[in-house]
Amino acid sequence: MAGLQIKQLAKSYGAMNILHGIDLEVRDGEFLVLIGPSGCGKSTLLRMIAGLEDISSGELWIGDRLSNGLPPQQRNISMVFQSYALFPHMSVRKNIGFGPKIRRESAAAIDAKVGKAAETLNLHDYLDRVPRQLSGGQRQRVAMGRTIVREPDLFLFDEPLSNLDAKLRVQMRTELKALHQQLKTTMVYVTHDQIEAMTMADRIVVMNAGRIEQAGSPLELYDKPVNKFVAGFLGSPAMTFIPGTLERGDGAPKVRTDNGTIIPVGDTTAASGQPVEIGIRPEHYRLAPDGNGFAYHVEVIEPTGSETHLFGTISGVAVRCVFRDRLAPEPGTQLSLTVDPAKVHVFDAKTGNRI
Amino acid sequence: MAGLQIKQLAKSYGAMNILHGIDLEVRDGEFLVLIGPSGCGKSTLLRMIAGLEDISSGELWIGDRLSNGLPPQQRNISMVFQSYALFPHMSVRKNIGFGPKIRRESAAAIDAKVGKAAETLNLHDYLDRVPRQLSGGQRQRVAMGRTIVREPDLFLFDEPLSNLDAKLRVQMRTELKALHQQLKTTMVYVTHDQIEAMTMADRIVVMNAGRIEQAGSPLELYDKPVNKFVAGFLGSPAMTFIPGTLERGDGAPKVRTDNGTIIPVGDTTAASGQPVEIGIRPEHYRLAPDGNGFAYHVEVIEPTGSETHLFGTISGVAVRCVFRDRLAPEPGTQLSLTVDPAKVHVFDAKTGNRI
Amino acid sequence: MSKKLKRSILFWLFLSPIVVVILFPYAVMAISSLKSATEVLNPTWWPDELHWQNFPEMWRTSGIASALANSLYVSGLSTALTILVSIPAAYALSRYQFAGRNAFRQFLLISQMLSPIVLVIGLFRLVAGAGMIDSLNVLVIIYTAFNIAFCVWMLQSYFSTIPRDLEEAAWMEGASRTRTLFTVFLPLAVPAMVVTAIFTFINAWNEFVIALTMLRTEGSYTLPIRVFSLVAGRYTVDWHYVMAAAFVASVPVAILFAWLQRYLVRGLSIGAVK
Amino acid sequence: MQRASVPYFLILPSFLLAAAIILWPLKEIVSLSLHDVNRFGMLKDFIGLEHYRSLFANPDFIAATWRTLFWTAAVVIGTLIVSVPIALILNEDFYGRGIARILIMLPWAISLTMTAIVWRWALNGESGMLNSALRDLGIINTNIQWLAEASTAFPMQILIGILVSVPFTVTIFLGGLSSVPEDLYEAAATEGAGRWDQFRLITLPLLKPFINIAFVLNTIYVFNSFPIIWATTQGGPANSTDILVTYLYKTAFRMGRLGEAAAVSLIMFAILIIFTILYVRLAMREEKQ
Amino acid sequence: DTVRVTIAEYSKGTGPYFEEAAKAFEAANPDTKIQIEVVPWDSLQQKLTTDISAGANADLSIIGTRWLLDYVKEGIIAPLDGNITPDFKARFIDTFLTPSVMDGKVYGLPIAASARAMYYNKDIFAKAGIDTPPATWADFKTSAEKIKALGTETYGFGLQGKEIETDVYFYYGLWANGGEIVKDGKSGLDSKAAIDTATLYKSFIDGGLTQPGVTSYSREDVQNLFKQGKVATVITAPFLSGQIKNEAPNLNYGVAPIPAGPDGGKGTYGVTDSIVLFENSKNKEAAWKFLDFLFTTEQRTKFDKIEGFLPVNAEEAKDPYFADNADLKVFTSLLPNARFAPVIPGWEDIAQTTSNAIQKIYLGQGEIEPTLKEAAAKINETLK
Ligand SMILES: Nc1ncnc2c1ncn2[C@@H]1O[C@H](COP(=O)(O)OP(=O)(O)OP(=O)(O)O)[C@@H](O)[C@H]1O
Ligand SMILES: Nc1ncnc2c1ncn2[C@@H]1O[C@H](COP(=O)(O)OP(=O)(O)OP(=O)(O)O)[C@@H](O)[C@H]1O
Ligand SMILES: [Mg+2]
Ligand SMILES: [Mg+2]
Repeated sequence: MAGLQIKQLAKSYGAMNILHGIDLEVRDGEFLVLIGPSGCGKSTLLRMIAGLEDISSGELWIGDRLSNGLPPQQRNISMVFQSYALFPHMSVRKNIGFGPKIRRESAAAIDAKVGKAAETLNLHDYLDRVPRQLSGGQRQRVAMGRTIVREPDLFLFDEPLSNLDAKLRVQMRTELKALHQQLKTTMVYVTHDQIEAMTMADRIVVMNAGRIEQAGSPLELYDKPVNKFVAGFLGSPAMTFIPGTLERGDGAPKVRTDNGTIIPVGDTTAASGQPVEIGIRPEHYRLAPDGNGFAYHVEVIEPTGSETHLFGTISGVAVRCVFRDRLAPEPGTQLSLTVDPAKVHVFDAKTGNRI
Repeated sequence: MAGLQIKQLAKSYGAMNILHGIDLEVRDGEFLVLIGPSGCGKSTLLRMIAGLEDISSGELWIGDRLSNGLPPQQRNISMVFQSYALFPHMSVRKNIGFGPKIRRESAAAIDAKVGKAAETLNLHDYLDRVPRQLSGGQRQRVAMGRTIVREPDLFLFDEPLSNLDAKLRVQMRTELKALHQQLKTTMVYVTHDQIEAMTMADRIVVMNAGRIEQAGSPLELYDKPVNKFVAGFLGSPAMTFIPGTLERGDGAPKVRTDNGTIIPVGDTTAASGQPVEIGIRPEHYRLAPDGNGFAYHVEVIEPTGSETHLFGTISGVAVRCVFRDRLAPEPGTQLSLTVDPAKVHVFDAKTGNRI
Repeated sequence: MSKKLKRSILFWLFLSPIVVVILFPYAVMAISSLKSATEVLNPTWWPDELHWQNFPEMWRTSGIASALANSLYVSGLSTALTILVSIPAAYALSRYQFAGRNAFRQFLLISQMLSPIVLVIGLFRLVAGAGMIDSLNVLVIIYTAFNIAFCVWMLQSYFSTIPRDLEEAAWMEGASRTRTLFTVFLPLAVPAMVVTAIFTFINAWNEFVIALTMLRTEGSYTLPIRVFSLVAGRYTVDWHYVMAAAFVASVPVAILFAWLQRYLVRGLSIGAVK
Repeated sequence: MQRASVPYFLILPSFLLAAAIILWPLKEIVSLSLHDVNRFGMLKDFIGLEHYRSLFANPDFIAATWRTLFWTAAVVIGTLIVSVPIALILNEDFYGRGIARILIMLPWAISLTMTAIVWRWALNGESGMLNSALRDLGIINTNIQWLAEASTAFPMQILIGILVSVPFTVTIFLGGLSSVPEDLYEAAATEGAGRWDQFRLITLPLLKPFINIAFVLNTIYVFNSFPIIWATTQGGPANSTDILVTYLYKTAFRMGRLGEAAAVSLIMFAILIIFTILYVRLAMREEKQ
Repeated sequence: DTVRVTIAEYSKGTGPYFEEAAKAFEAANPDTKIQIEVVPWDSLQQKLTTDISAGANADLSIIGTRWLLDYVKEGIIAPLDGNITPDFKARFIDTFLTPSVMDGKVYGLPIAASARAMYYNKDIFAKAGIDTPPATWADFKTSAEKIKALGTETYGFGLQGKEIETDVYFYYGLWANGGEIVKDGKSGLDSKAAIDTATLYKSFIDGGLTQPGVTSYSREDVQNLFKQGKVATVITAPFLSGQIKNEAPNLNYGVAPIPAGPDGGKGTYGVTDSIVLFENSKNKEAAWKFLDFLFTTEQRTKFDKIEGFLPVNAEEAKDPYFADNADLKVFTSLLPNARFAPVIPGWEDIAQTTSNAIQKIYLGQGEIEPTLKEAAAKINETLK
């Protein structure tokens, strides 16, 4: 088991800079989730930790060992590849048992481990097939299996569940959490699934264009995103932003939008008259019980079963709202909404930083 | 443009039966979503429609043409592969422009189409890279791009968005919907994402182990799943089932669980005294305002930001509840819950069918 | 960077014994080709005097120029023809299941098994019967026939490693099988085609027995016949000329290698299954 | 889905060509081997298996057969053992790789016979450059007469055989190696596989089809290979380095016993067929598993 | 019409000479075209075999006279007697024409002729204190021992033990000892003379009087050793002096008869190659005309000078180039004693068997007597 210390880690392909000096500490035993838009460098960072990609500059410490040049074999890391990287000539059994075999464990021990992993992953029926004969999700599960049979110092997962159905995914999530609880091994996990990130992570790191935007506990990120990027990236459907001007009149601060709509906001350091953007998560809108909220023009209604998604505008800005109840307003009607002022995020209109 | 008619379509690999006689009609212009657990045969069905997999038995009609033996080139179908299947030796530009090029469109026309697709997919910066130099999500977008530049009779998508981040996914979803609206081309879409399925589909087909379990509009499936499988598969987190016996006393039917907990249910054809299982979606539990609901023993609390997930038991059965509000009960406490009886699904304990 | 340097040194150290052994005959060749007639018999490693004029003299007396042209013609053409014929066969073997598939593969192998030395009598009767002796084109066809087995086997093994879904994707985009073959499939098979091309070219370039039997006149002789006639059974052998000729004969091939080797390895770089 | 005739259509040209060079000559050889034949291939009486009988009674032929098997095994196995590491190295990225590749392929650039002649010359006892080089290096102090007897000549011939088979084999392997996706090595490395394990568990199995090609074809070529032995010793002294092809050549073109030579070649053919069919069967069975 | 001529390549001069001759001939006979097809010597037999077997052979071809009987027996070669006039016949030195005569018919014309004599290195001999070349094998051995005593890694007897004519090198001793290759249809290899010769040669080898590793030295190789001054003697053909002139001009050498046996037995080896006309030729007349042209004195002289062969033509022999050449004089003086390969079927077979047996003895892999006896028995089989 080992923590990670990453200091000013940078990566470039030729003239192209992919990572611009990442500073990050992963505590021993921590479950760290990396998220960020496609192409922001998550896989690259993971691959550098694994030793598969040269480090252009900076330092990588695994445990208390400077590991910049250490070959991957000597890092005792286990990784699920985004591309699966299954061995096409080996059966599922052999693929999963690859790690223990390399470590010259006894046949019986390997068998037992493979059996257990297959159980967890629902793969017992496929143990003797080769990857070519598997469906996409099955392949991904094999890749997962290859990883979890080992007891490495560090687990790396690159979107390990993206091809699984919701049910299996929930199940795998639980299994992984249990594995983490049991082994207490450090895990670094890349995902695009918000729920995965929020429920599994001890800490989430949000990356963007080769930089870390924010790192913190899931709720910290959700409740106090440091800037518009994090605020907009985390949470699905995403937060929408409405530009306006802060007004501090009598007591409670509020924001006046371009067409004069008034939305009360919570604590903020913004000065009166400062141009700001406020961010509100779709699920935080409530129907104003007495009709004296702000106006929302409904355009499209999309029921998802458990929720109803509304598309419309507030003060001419496109805003999506999500209601737990099944609403059925006609397109074109106007609703009156309120939001708990504590749940309204205020950002500097220029820098995009939380204020 | 063309609809599809699939009659008793079956597929086997050697002695292994993968699809057992699928009957399905896809209307011209329909947006059909296929969902089902990993390995149930979705990709196989798609590949058979595309003409990439031999049909073991049954009939496949595209438009009004029996197409069992038609080579893929002559079907005028466009498909996004689960494996992306990007041409590794071609730049992104060439990959996307492949279809129009094959159709001998003018260089200018190709350029324009590629430019437009790149715009939609946020790929303009990568047009001159080869797939090897792309991230997983970027690859998937290229695969998507290759498909949308064409105007085929039928689109097939095999989990086209699984590697994208939530934000991009929402955006792509909207684009795809718009594309569908605009072209009115039939689309068959495989996904694991519940929201995708619910929001995009005109009709959803739930498959399981090579069979169709139910086909219908999203809300139909959500509200009236024909059996436990569909009920459990659709919706995330999944519905949980509690066994009990139906009791019809005075008026409203209710179910008595093993430890005597009484849960009122809505309309059902079940006979009094019949052993049933009731299914309740996690998001349908409500705190009983007056405390006279049924008992829920809380074990684990998992806040996801917008919601709070509770794990606990009702009548000894593990049940997950999702609340929109941020609750913070201590583990070990007992809550009193109610559910709108109309939202309690009743299934035959033996067959699993809705009754 | 320094990692690469370290690796390079290590690899070259490892390669050096074999490289020395490989270069040894070349060194002998190069040095001998620069020695004078009197010195060429002495096993000295450095001649007293470099006889560069051996090369022009050899060029003039040995008629090697036209032989070079003939060899290039025959080798080039049979390489092209072999690849042309082998690709469809290899494609069929790797992408279709059909009765007789294995039989065909084994038949190809069997066609390689008769030693050309014996085969030549029968072949010659065939060609003479058709009245086509002394034709370079007949050589082209025979060489092609001889190389098919290797090429088909090699290409087929390689084709099988190219993921099928790439082709499928092209078909979906409306590309015909042939079009797919040329735009998607073959570009990915370049390394294998290079291997087979080199192989065929070299075989044709060096083949002796059949050329000797089929060809008649000075004007049609290929390089090996020319070079061998300098040694084979003469009462006196001008080793310095022989070595110069051998050296000249290997230059075009070495250039070919230099050009092709870069295409030899171009990893597919596609994920295993995704 | 496809018209069943397509694959046959695709293999037709290659089939015809391959058949043309083998079937007609094969028929000729068979009939030669069963007849009394003059030295110019004119058939006389049908004598059945007489040629075969006399061959099997000939100790020189028997000795040559065993020697051929040894020669083939030594050269082919030696070649494979040398070629695999070379191909692996040449597949890596390092300074001078292009040059190294050209160097390794170089023995191919000159025809086998020419190479053999140069070697013969270099192996000459008194004026050979090998002896003079070894003497200069102080490795030997009296000249070794390499080709004077089989005990030194044959190993040298095997060495040359290996040397000239290496380019072909390495090239095949390079082609094969290029089809192994990089991420498999990455996956193996993170699972803790060292270079050796990666080689053993990933490279070797994925290279298997190419090793099979190299093995089978090298076997055929080496078994039938004529120039090296012919140019260096002509099978001498006293037939002690004769292999079946040199024996066949002498029988056919020196002694003019074409019938017997045809019989030799058919026996060689049979040996090869039996060998390859066994091998191909074996290899295919493994593939299926 | 076209006359095709297969030419064996003796040296780099061969092809050009024949091309030129063909041109000269065509100039004189405008309606005949001559097509020269040059083939390396080593591949000649193979080429002829394939050509003839497919009926695609040329009209004329050079072949080794020793193969002639095998060809004649198959009825492939046309006798030339119909064309040979007494005049034409008179052009030749008899010795060289006779080997091509079979059953009284002339089947070929000697295109190339040579004999063997002993070249010796005068400087080495002088250093070892030897004044004259050895006249007998006993002398020869003493001289070789003296040369060995110099300790300069030079050897008295350059002995050939590999490839073509290995057997011939053995015959020199055999003939000196009074033996015969074939006598009364039986091999002479098991005769006392043969055993003595083998014993003698072996004693040279064992005594370190020959270059080491004789079985790795072909005719070329031994000649090269001689040119380099590493062996003091070599028995070979006239063309060596031409090579020495080019490649080792400073070599001080002489030519002497091959040493005689204890009873004065002597023998040199005479060789001719013949040019023959094939029975299936469709242009026999034109072909003959070309032959006639080739055997004019002028053409012969030109050819023999280029190749270093002995004159086969009586007029030609008078040419000062031949008549005044000291080296050549030795060869011509030896001609009366020259022996040719016997006219027997399967000559190559016999030569091969003999070579093998001798190589075994040289290598010490077989007792002398049994090895020779065994070989003789095998040869007798062939002779039957
Ligand atoms: N070549 C084959 N040989 C045998 N079985 C195969 C082969 N290809 C696929 N299968 C099996 O067929 C079943 C259906 O595969 P398919 O790819 O259609 O699943 P899927 O529904 O697309 O799953 P996923 O969501 O995981 O991609 C799987 O169980 C798979 O293992
Ligand atoms: N070999 C390469 N050459 C040049 N650029 C590359 C190369 N490999 C990756 N990149 C670029 O580096 C950036 C980061 O890639 P990376 O794979 O780390 O993204 P990611 O965050 O994992 O994205 P995704 O979520 O889509 O998988 C991408 O923009 C990609 O295009
Ligand atoms: Mg990635
Ligand atoms: Mg699938």
